[in-house]
Amino acid sequence: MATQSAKKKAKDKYDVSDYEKEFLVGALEEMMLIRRFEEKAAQMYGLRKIGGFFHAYNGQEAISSAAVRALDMKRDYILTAYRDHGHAISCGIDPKFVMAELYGKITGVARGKGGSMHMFDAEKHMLGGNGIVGAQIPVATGVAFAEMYRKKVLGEKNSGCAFCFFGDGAVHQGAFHESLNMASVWNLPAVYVVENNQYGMGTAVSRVSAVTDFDVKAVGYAMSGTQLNGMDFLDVYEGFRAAAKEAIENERPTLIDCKTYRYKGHSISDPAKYRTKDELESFKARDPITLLQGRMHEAGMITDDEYRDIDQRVKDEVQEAVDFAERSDEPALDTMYEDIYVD
Amino acid sequence: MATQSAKKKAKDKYDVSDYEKEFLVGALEEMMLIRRFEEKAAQMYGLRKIGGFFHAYNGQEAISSAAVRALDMKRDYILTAYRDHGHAISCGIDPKFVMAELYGKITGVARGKGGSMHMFDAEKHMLGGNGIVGAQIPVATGVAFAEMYRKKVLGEKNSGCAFCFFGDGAVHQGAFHESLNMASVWNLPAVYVVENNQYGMGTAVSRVSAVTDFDVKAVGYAMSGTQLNGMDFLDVYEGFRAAAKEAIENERPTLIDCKTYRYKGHSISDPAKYRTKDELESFKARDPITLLQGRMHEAGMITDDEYRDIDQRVKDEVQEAVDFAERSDEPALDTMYEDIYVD
Amino acid sequence: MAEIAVRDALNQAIDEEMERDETVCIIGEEVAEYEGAYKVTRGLLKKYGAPRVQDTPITENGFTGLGIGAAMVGLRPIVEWMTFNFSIQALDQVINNAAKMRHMSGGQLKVPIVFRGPNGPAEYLSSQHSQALQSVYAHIPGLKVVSISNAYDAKGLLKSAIRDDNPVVFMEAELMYGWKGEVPDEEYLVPIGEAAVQREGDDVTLISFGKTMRPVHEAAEELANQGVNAEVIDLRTLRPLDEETVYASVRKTNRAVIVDEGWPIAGYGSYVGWLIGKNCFDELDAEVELVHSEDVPMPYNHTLELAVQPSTEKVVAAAKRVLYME
Amino acid sequence: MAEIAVRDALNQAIDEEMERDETVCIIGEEVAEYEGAYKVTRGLLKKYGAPRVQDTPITENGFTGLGIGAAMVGLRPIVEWMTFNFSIQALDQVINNAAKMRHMSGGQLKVPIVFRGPNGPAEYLSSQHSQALQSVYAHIPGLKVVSISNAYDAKGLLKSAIRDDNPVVFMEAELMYGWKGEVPDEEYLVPIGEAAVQREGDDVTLISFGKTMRPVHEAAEELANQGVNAEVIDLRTLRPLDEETVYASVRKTNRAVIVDEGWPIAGYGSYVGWLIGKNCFDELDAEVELVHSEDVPMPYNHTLELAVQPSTEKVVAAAKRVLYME
Ligand SMILES: Cc1ncc(C[n+]2csc(CCOP(=O)(O)OP(=O)(O)O)c2C)c(N)n1
Ligand SMILES: Cc1ncc(C[n+]2csc(CCOP(=O)(O)OP(=O)(O)O)c2C)c(N)n1
Ligand SMILES: [Mg+2]
Ligand SMILES: [Mg+2]
Repeated sequence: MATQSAKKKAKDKYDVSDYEKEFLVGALEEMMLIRRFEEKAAQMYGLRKIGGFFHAYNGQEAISSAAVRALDMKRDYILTAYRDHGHAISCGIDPKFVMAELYGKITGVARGKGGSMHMFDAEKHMLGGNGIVGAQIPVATGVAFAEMYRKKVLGEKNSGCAFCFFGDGAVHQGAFHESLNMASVWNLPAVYVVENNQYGMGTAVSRVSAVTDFDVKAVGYAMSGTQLNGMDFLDVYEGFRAAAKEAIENERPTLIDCKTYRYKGHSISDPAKYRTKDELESFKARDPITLLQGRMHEAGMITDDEYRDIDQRVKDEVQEAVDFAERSDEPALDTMYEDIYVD
Repeated sequence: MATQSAKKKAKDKYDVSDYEKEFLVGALEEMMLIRRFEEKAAQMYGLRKIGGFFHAYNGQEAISSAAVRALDMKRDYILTAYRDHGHAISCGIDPKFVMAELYGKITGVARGKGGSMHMFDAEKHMLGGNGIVGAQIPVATGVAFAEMYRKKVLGEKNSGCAFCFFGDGAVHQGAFHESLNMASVWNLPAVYVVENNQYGMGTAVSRVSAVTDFDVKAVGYAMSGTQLNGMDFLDVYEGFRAAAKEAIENERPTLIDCKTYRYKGHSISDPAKYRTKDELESFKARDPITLLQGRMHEAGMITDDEYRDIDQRVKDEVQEAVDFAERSDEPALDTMYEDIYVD
Repeated sequence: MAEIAVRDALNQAIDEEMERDETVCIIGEEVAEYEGAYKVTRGLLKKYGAPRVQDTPITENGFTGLGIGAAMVGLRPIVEWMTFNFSIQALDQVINNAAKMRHMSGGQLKVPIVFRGPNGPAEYLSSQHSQALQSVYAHIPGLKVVSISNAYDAKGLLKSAIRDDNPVVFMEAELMYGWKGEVPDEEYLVPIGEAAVQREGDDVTLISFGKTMRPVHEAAEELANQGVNAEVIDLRTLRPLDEETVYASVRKTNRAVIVDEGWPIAGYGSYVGWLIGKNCFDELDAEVELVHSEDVPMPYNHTLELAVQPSTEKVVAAAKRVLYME
Repeated sequence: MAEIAVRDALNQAIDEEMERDETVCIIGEEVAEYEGAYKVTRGLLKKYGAPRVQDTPITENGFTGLGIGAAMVGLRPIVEWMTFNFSIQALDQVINNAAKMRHMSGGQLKVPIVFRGPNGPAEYLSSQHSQALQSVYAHIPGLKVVSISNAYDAKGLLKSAIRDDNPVVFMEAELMYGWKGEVPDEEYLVPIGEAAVQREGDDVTLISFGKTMRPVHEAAEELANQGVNAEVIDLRTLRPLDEETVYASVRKTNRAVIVDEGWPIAGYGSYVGWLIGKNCFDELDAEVELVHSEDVPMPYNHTLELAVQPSTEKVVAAAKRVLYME
């Protein structure tokens, strides 16, 4: 069974009315955009427009949407695993380019080289998109090292931090252990976020992990560890803000166990028979989009009409993305020799 | 600076007079044998009879000597790193065969194939002797897995445990993290012993580790962690006994931070300029051999004559080992193709 | 004889050996409850339970090393790597422990273990997930390396690998799991270390192993249509290589084309090419051709992805080059 | 021109590049306070301080990946592997991240990083510590791979590697650090990708790289004594290989011997052997010989250890074989 440690309901922690409407609407729209994007892309996959692995972000949208708002993406960086469409869109990559990448078109973010698992935008500080479980953790630690270096050696005033996302399955990888120790010893501005969606493929956390709350692992690295409710945008947002501050101002890394859930199977071909319908429904009942919208509604910050408008807008945007991808060209054959070496 | 957490003096914890004389004399003699062996072998190295890396065990003798006494070596296993002469001798390998291996002779434990870093005796359950930092940790975990399997699947009554030794530098390796998690999830009879001699080559623990007491890392794997005074034979012995019991009877792994010190440089070619003479002397003042002998003396369990006799005996044994190694043959050239595959 | 898929042939091999020998077990990610990412272990958990069929955390280095340790003290573990791409994380354990343990211990220990899973590209998976790593493993003394191309060999070679007292790296392919072939009803073994001449001919020798045996056989058909009799050799075992079968054929045909879906530089295919050049120097009527994957990380786009790999057309063209037919 | 040791040539290269460019840094085990296990980084901590010269925990995978991340956002790290044997633990980061990052990002990112340290056997170190891993690295597209054999190239090539915008695997050798050679006082670079003809001759081409250039030159001397003029080529860069220099020589001598201290199967040497066979087919008067290390894990015993490796005698014998002098 999925674990969810008893925790004061986040609802009581943060009050939507303390935030600006525009800010919340922006977040809500982004989460809806990601949700619609994943739904549409899955459809296109069904039509064989897209192939290979496809790991949907449905259910986890609050996390990437909160991250980019807690960070200054001109300065800070995001790195994640193969479940990366949400992070790409949150980082501000036009869904057109993400969809075109899924189509393997030359207009895709990675020119059709990367596909679903490898969304990158160097300028927007979205550094992938890594298909090897846990392999982005040392890399993100290196980005944090460079930010520390920029500050200490190059004397730059506006150095940032690196947010590294990975799954509950990745925590056990040696790369995690090696990285967190270095980050702690060297006081790197790194934030390690477990998107603890309760499963690594078909395996429930408790079947492969000695602990189910990962923040306890922080003790072994003498860093602070926290737990966040990944279904609650505001809880995640405030938690990430605090961690970013800790990283940049106090020069200390943090480990965050962000409890969430993935609605779809591990990848598009997984029927997810290893979990009960009840379990799925219990999480859907706490859906991050419904939750935020509901609270905003309660607080009189959004009307039903406004919500419908947003939904229409994101649907249109996603349809445009599909049209763009459809219209785009395949890469020419000789592009296979490109993008390998810098001359 | 080397750290040594404040701890109730082990002296007060266990009283030599609670143990049989024979038992203590055996342990003392073994530690003295290891010490004399290392001294002699280092001499022979100086005469270029031995080459390559040579990692001496001086100062850490209490650990391997306590281990084999806390364990039932017919049933249990020991695996360690390249600093393995002590473990080999404690496991009961005749020093002749250890010395001959250092000489690269065909009579060596590994027929001259392994050298200093690779002492093995399959029958005596000494499984190496691994030169890659941390690489024996998953292997030892596999030995523990097999013992669990013997009990659970094969229904064997007398299954044992695996004691895995490694240095403070190895703790940070991913292999450590991956192994401890598996051992905990699967309730493996494994005991992980950090021979925390305060340095990994020229690097003091605190320069590369976020924590200096490694038992705290046990929390992240939901296993118990303890700290032992590696200079005190009885503290180590009782601690290892408890851990072996926990492994075999309670089917739970343990992580042990065993504080010790190496008197020599990392390897024979290391002048060890990175530490102070004072530091070295402060540890020598707590020398495990002197400590045990002193307490036995105080308790009237050993006379000066007896001690001198033992010393003479181990000196003779070590000299015999040298003579044996000198007398032994080099391996024939075509043995290079042997010991690779089982036909 | 039943027609079964490679997946089921592998499953039968594991099942029969687990039945036969209680020390045989299988560990890996998703091998138990999920019955394997590619369903090779279907039904085994139900039949044998844990820990004989053991799901692991996603820690390739850790559970590979664990398998090695277990093998050193009497078990015969099969370690499933979900794909060989992830086995790179476990290479230290394979190269430094599995392959050297017997040597370092002066012949005292043995490590009877099988490392198996799909190797090589599948479809639409981009560069981290599409690597054919046979050359890396074949390079290492102390290992045996097997690569299957059909259901019959899948079963017979896997059974031999499980019974072998040495570490065996056993390479399958995702796209091959559904391939059907005849498999005898009675028990049989295919010995490690023997290549198979799968088609006889005397104009040119086509040599390959693993998944690319398909385009090789198609090329042989196509060449036959053009009046060329190709001999087709499936190496089946890369280490130890059955050199004599290769040389005997080349001495007959005087021409050789090797097909290796890996990269060319320091690749297994180029090694075989050099061997033939050295050992059949006087008998060769043309240079030895090698059809390999392009020397690039695999692109996601499917058209590029296919163009990167060996194909029937490329094999035919290479054969015609060594026959001076162009 | 000063005569300096390879160790000092490398040290100068790092020092000069760190001086020239503040984004150049060096990380690895014992590189700072201990000044390098083999003293290549002597004096650098004192001059540049941490984190420009940064000691790391013993976590090859972690700090190699860290270097890659730092390179992706603007630093130019040099990662020192204490020896290449330990780099096997870091292979996942090198193969799956360093070599593919540019590709996976569709050309957006670059990874200007150097991975360097001693490769190949030293003395009395047994099998885990005596591996020559050039073939594994040379196999991987996305990397550049350099192997030095003298002080001049050590300095000139390392400076080029540090300035290169691609990941460069840079191979030295423990036994080579004390070798002395002339190095210009003024600044110079040796370009990556160019082989060097170090001795001219027209009877046979001897091709090698790295530490085995020594026995190769000794063999050329010995052959000269026997009336044979050997041409000697140091490949210097294994990826990309300077094929033309090799072919031009073989087309002149019609005979080739390759010397590679790695294992033979799927080795770099056999690749060069196949390439020559293919591209100089009509010009070859004999098979291409390869002198390699025996296909065994390295034994500790020194006599065996030497017998396993290429030697002057083995090179001479191979040259005489292709010259039909025996
Ligand atoms: C090293 C490695 N091993 C195995 C895989 C195959 N694999 C891909 S995703 C996955 C599960 C990861 O689970 P988790 O970390 O919880 O992330 P989630 O998919 O839930 O987001 C596995 C086993 C891989 N990509 N890399
Ligand atoms: C993976 C790996 N990296 C580096 C080395 C080189 N090396 C050998 S011993 C050692 C220090 C290990 O220190 P520690 O674990 O504390 O053990 P100790 O030597 O103190 O017993 C290093 C860095 C190695 N053998 N393996
Ligand atoms: Mg998960
Ligand atoms: Mg130590």
